Amino acid sequence: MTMSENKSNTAGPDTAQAQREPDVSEPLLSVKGLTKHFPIYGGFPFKRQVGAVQAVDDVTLDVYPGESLGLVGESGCGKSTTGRLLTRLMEPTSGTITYNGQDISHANRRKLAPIRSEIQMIFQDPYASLNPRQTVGTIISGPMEVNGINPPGGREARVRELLETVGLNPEHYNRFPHEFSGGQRQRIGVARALALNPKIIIADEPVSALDVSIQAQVINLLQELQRELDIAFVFIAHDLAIVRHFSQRIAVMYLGKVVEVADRDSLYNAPRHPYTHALLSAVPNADLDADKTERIRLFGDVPSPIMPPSGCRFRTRCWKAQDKCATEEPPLVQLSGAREGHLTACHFPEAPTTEKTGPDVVLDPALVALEEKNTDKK
Amino acid sequence: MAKQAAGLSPGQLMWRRFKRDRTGVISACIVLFFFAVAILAPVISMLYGKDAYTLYGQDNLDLLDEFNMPTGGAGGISADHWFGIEPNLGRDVFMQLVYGMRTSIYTALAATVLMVVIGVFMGLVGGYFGGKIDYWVGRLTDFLLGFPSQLFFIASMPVVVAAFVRPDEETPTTLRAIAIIIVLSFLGWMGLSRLIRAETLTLREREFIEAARISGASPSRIIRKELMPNIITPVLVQATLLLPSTILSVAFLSFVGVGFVEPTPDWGRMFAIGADIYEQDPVYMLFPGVAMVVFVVAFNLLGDSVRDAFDPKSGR
Amino acid sequence: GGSDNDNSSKGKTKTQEDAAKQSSAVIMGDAKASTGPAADVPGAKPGGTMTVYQEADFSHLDPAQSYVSDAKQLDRLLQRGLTQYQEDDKGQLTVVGDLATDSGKVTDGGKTWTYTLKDNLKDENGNVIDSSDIRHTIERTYAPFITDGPIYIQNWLSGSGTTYRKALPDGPYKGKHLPDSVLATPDAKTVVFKFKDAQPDLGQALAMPGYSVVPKETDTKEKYDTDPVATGPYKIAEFKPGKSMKLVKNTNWDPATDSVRHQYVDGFNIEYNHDDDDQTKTLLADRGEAKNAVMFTGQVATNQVSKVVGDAAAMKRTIQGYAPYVWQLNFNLDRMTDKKVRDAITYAMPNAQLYKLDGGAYGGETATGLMAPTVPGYEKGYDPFGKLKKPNGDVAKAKELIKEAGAEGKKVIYAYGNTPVRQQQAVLISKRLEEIGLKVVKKEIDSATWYEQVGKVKNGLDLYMTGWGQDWPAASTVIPPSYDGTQLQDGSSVYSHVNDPKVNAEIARIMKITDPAEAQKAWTALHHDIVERINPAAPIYFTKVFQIFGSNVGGLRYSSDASYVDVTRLYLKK
Amino acid sequence: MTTLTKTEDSPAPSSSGAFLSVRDLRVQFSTEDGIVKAVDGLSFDLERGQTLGIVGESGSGKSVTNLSILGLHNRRSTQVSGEIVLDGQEITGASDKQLQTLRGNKMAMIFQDALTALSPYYTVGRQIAEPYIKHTGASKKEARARAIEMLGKVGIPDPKNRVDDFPHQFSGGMRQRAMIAMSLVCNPELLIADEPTTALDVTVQAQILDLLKDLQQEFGSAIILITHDLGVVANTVDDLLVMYAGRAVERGTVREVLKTPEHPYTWGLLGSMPRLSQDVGSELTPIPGSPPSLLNPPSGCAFNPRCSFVDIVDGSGRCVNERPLLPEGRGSACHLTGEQKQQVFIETIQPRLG
Amino acid sequence: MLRFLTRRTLGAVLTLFLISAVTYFMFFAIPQDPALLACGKNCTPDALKVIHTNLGLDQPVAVQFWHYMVGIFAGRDLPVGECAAPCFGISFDSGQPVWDTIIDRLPLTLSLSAGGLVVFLVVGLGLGMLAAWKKGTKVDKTVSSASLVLSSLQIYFLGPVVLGIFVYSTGWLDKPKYVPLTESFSGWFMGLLIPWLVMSVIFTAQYTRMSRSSMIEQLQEEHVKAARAKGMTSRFVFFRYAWRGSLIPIVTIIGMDMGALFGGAMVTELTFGLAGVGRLARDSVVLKDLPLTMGVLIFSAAFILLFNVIVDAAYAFIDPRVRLS
Ligand SMILES: Nc1ncnc2c1ncn2[C@@H]1O[C@H](COP(=O)(O)OP(=O)(O)OP(=O)(O)O)[C@@H](O)[C@H]1O
Ligand SMILES: Nc1ncnc2c1ncn2[C@@H]1O[C@H](COP(=O)(O)OP(=O)(O)OP(=O)(O)O)[C@@H](O)[C@H]1O
Ligand SMILES: [Mg+2]
Ligand SMILES: [Mg+2]
Repeated sequence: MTMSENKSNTAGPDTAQAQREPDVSEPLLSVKGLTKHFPIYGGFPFKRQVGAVQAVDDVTLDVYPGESLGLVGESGCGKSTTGRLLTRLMEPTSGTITYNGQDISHANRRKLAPIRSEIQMIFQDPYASLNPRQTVGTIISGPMEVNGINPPGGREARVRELLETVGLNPEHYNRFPHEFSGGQRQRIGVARALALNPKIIIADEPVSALDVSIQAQVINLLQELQRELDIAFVFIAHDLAIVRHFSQRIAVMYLGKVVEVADRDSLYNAPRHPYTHALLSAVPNADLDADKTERIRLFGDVPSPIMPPSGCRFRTRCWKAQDKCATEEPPLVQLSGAREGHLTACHFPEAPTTEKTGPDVVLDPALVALEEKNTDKK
Repeated sequence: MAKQAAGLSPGQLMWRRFKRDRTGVISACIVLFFFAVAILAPVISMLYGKDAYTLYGQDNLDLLDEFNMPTGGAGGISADHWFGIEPNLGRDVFMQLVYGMRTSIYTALAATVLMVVIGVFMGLVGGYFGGKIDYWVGRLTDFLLGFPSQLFFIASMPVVVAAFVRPDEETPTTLRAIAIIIVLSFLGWMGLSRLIRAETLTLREREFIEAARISGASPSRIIRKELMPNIITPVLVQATLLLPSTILSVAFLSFVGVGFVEPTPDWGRMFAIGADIYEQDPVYMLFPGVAMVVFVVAFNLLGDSVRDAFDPKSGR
Repeated sequence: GGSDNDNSSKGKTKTQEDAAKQSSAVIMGDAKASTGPAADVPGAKPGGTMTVYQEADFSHLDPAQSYVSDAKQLDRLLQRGLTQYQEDDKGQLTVVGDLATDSGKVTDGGKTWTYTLKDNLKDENGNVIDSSDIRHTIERTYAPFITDGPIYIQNWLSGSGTTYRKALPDGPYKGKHLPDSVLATPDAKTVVFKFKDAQPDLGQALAMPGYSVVPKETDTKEKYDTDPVATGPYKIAEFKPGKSMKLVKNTNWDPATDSVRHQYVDGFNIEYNHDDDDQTKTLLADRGEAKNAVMFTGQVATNQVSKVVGDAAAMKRTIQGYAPYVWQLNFNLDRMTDKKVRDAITYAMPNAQLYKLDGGAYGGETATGLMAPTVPGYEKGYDPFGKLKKPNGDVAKAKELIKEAGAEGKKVIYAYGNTPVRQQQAVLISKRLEEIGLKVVKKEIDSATWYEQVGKVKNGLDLYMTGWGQDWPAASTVIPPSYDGTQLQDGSSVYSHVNDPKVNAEIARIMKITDPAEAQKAWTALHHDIVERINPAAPIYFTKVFQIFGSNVGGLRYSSDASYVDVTRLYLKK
Repeated sequence: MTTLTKTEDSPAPSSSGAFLSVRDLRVQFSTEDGIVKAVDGLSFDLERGQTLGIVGESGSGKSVTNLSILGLHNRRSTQVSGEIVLDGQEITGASDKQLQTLRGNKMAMIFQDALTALSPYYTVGRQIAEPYIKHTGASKKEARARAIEMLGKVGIPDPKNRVDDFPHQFSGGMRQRAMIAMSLVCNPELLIADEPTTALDVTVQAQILDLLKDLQQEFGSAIILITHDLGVVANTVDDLLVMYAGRAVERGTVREVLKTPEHPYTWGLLGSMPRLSQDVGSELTPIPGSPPSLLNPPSGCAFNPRCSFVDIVDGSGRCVNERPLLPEGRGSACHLTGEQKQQVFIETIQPRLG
Repeated sequence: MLRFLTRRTLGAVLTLFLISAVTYFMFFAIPQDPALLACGKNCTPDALKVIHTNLGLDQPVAVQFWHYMVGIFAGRDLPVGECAAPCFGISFDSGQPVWDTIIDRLPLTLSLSAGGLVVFLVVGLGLGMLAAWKKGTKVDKTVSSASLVLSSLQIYFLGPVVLGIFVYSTGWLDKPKYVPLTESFSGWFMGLLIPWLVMSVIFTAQYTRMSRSSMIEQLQEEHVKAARAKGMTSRFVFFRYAWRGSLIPIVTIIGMDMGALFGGAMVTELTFGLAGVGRLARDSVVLKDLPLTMGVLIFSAAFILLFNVIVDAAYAFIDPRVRLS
């Protein structure tokens, strides 16, 4: 299978929107300025808000029908929160979520009811996401029951059908989750998400908890479903290799912000944001003979989302940071030399292509010290 | 997951694990035996040919000596009165024990059920809804935990009874039982509530709850269908451990004189009397004492076994 | 009774013979008998500290509030009044002057009583006690905060019931006093009581702890109840409510002025929180400190009686005697109007079984009438209901009577105090009542407020047991308080609500009789009348006292007055 | 370089004189469901300064192997047989006391999840200093200085102050570094790292792995690195052991195993991993079926129920009946002949890997 | 830490206030009139009225409560006597200020509880840890089953038997009685020995079970395993690593028990005829001595809450995660 190239991109350079063939399709799900702050309470005697975890801050994204948008970033950067906001498990602090032209940012449970079936989710932990006290049948038919869907032939038949679709034995209808292997459990989760014929599935790290060999099973399954049922995916993961494999477009998040969005070729071959760079270079490659790219060893951890750095949030760990980065927040724009729809938020972006071999950028003082010592010995 | 266990539901698994636990099975048998005796008390009474209220020692003056102690040593044990007869009023100890158990078990059971219901409800509500509701449920729990419970029991029992009985009426035993149940459960649910709350909090974070919410399930459906089945286990375990301690609390109330009164047979009073006259009639104390110890031990062991059975990690 | 009991015959209670003495009339002592010091107790030695076990705090320390036995026991050590009882080894009581030089000089046909104070009377602070203190003592009983003490003298001086309070609504505290026409103190040593009617029993009334002297200068009103000033041989050195009280010698007490009390031991350590069971066990074990310990109002616990009786050595350390109470099952005459039913119940009562639950033969004895053996005029063998023959009740006869009355299935409300013994008795009684065809509603009442609750006129109850004891050995302190219908009101002791014109008139008449012997005869006749014609209460049992002491305690004697051990003459052998 | 001398079924005395030599290790747990053969006849050698990687499916016995090297298994419910020789010293039969002097001193372990592996109740510094005091008899002061030194070495900024912090005050990466500092404090000659980076982000993972490598260079320790991630393996280890169902199914140098894998399970493993360099169009090839039960593992080759090459093995039912042996040195435990392996790999597997 | 403690203390005070209010309104709403008791034998409606006024019962309950609360801080001058600053009213029964009475009873209850606590903590925790250390062996089984049996006994059951055997029959020990520590140590010690032992038999069981299970749980923790991997001796691991972690649930229970005990070890005091706060409580209830009941309830509640705060502080002491968050 090959990816279709985005040929006709008419979006102007100023639009902070990645748009794909607007004539052909409107975005299925569109978020603008999505922000989620978790308040922190404290104080005495009356609790009041003393701060906020800025888990997601001003995120703007579009998801088109049938495509898969990857969402990557370090742990704690707000991927899951974004996913939860998209499914409206949480109410956004600000910003809008538009589904099929309908603003659902603050819709309540009743209002959401009609579109509930169209936005579904697959969870990270296949065991935790299945109620251990319910049979597979109950689990998968639950959403139908809630939404009053009575498929022709009855719910049970539909469940069996779904089980077959995800590659499980329909005989297992009456089994409990613990009687399945990890991969099978995740398939149950997929079947549940499919039960309502969704148009879009938010998959929050659906394979992170799985063993590599089982991971492949699930990825294949999802890919197949996407192709056959034309379901759009928001695919959250931190394994860049998997995202690359599964998603056509990828957004990179850092500390609650989207720092770079691009189609996969562009992102993996010509990342512009230093963080994307660092991320890509850190992925260990099992291919011994693959060309060694520049290795960037970042120093330190992600700053706290309670008090994120001013200006560019990456600046504290960026080797290119300058004064401007501290004062001015870089906008997410298409940089010169970037492909259409490749948006980056950086004042001092990397060159449009990665050098194939370069000196390591070592930012970790301990490593520097150790390496110096080792080279001395030699 | 082991293949052999593959076909078993969690319940079956638990049952299997439980069956293999010899202590648990024996305790369960003992507990069931006690319950059976309590339920079948009238039948036993019929077969035995005595009841709990007849004053055998008063009707037949040979049974009690001039100090109202059972004659013939050994607490008056005889073919007629297997466990002897009670000093003073001269009732049949065996029947007292059987019917006393009935009183104790029924009262304690009702109180425990009420505690569990309140505890589960409060815990679920606090844990699931979180936020303000949780805060206030938590404060209420803290507040009630601040009450000195024993003291409060004895101080409030008369108040509760007085609230129900008109001054010129006999206080029915059932009402007394109800008062005991109310008083005990009023300050007895907090532990369970905390446990359920903690359990709910972790469950709430579990993704299957989110999955249900995404499918549009209402909070009540989530609580009923998703949460409840998962907290049954800790509730069951807790309830088995709560019941024996409630029985002791009921006995305590009788001991300090605010529980059941004559002629309602009651273990608590049997203890009080037994402790009073253990020198004159040591045999009398033996039966309620042993029965209580056996029952409480068996119930505790059962609770432990149930916990072990439910906990897949507690392999031996 | 006494410590000289021989206990060869186990189970024989030695009370019948005591009763004879106990119920003999009181003698009025002369000046000689009233002059101290008191006669030595044979073998008595001074020194040592005695331990006293008590279940709970003394109900009151303010003399004017003291009425109950425990307060009385303490009062005899701490306080003195105008008169006091002197008791001989046989239990014969003599009223003697205590602060006064004699038991009182009667003039004006018994209406005027004159007392002269002895010399050298001082309270514990060294203040001299004079007639103004006596006046103060009497007048303060009118004060509103005095609610618990006796009201005999107030009634005699200023009107019956609670009307007397109007004579001096604030007591002596706002400068008002009783007029000299009622109470006069012509000089520092003389006190004159002037009554409207003859009051032959004043000497005995004044001997009640309720009229012990409260020195005027140191009266602290309400607070006096926690810190009274002593005039007797001992004073309070330390008082921890609910825990303990230490008595030490009152050095201002002059034995030469006191013909009743001794001051043998150096002091008493009174420890509370020892219930009867605990007291009995401790004293029976007789180890360490318990050797020097006594009961004041404690009794051998019912469950321990057999053990004590079975221990010959221990029995040597016990005393027995009648308590002045008749335990009787009152009929609320407002509700139990059919005498046949009352009689039936009276016949039916299993008296012996009931007192067996309350200590057996050492705790009681079948009562045949409503007058205790301690009351002068008690007739042994007076048994209108044949109780002596059928101590466990005559069910057949009772059933018959119920049938005659057509009262089968009649609902009766039986009330009882919430203590183990009463609960058990209730079981027996209700069972018996059901046996004779009545329907019983058992009503349990908080024992702490028992008398208050049954003392209400509209108590809504049918049957309830009470015990009334004499205030001094005379039927005049038994029959009128219990059966004088004119006194019936909330809180009065006319528990059976008798209000019979004939009885009322008879009481009024007898009360005016000044000759004790004649009065006694009249009371006896009235007693018969009440029991047989009205039957306001089924006699259940006469209560008895059975106490045990440490082996080192000497001077043990049952006091007919206190109906417990005589505390004035105790000493330690070693 | 690891030398692989004997077949596992005929354990010979560790004549190789390797630093760590494991021979025919068997670890069995008795559970209520039966006996779990978590490790079933495993042998390998490891030299100083070398890194041995162990990969394999979840539950294939990787952790158990290493816990039994340290002797940390529960002695009551676990039966360990076979032979583990560390620097000439037999460990399997050693008493707890002997083991205590070795643990943390000669051999040390880095646990997977540093948050649960560090005691929440004591400062990081103290936990690092403890084994140092115990094994070297250093004073508290010296130990503290050493702890600070070690923290600095593993790249904790401002170690002088952070030494008094509690684990929860450290971030995930820092905790893992502290864990490493703790295991290295006595300069252990053998370091076992059980999935040291699974819980971490890629960027932090890279830091930690680099750190391990650099530290190994400095101290010359032997390292056993357990992981699921072939990418990590490729960048870090010298030799590689592939485990399946409690047994080693393939071993060789990392290049040999990754470049010319011989065992169908290894093929499956490589095939199911997406790679950055891979063509996005190519499909992943998962291993079909599910992991075997260790209670009663499949007879013959434990992998046979999931293996798609059973049919081309000569002799019918050999895979089901006969357990393939793992040859000495480079090799795999599979009934396929060498040529078959090569052929299958070049023809069907390699193209898929891209 | 200080902030945390202040906050917790203030919270406790607030709770205490609420508890007082609830009990006050509850008990003063009793249909029975406490004045009846004080009124005595020759009680008349007039006398009753006087007593009502004296006791302040003639005012609305809310007003009474207000006076009561103010009195705690300001003291009150009641008709029945003066009541200095921490004024919890004056006992209907004894006429003493409630505060003085409680303070007077306190040393006994404190001695009883503290002594019992020491015994049952040492024995209970010791046995529990022994059982955990020897898990699965005969020692473990013996300790566990013995503690189970003992825990189902009751003080009011065991107490009289022990008294009968050791005091009344054999005279080996003295009858329990309270001698202030300041007077004589041996008197104090011997006087309370039996109650301590009986109390601890029953409490020990609970602590044994508790510490055993929490020790066993801790021993399975990853960090305990890690400590072993460092080469620390089993004993070190057991007493340092596992024990520290097992303290949290134990401290929780200790806190609850201590709060309850110090506020009146009622059953123990009743069983052994000791006059402590617990007995005071029971007596006050029996005698309808409302001010005293209130006082003791507030007092006991204060102890419970105090120990809650102490337990919280102890958590912080044991677990740095609590301390530093
Ligand atoms: N309910 C919540 N309350 C407060 N803070 C929260 C909440 N949920 C998430 N956060 C915080 O928001 C930030 C983003 O969390 P999120 O779960 O979205 O991260 P993530 O990218 O999904 O991380 P991971 O890869 O570990 O799943 C984190 O700092 C997290 O601590
Ligand atoms: N204490 C134990 N009792 C019983 N079975 C055990 C025990 N410890 C481990 N096992 C079993 O032994 C097998 C091997 O476990 P091990 O932890 O070594 O796997 P692993 O290869 O480390 O897996 P992972 O990659 O998930 O860490 C598993 O099937 C496990 O269930
Ligand atoms: Mg996430
Ligand atoms: Mg592992």
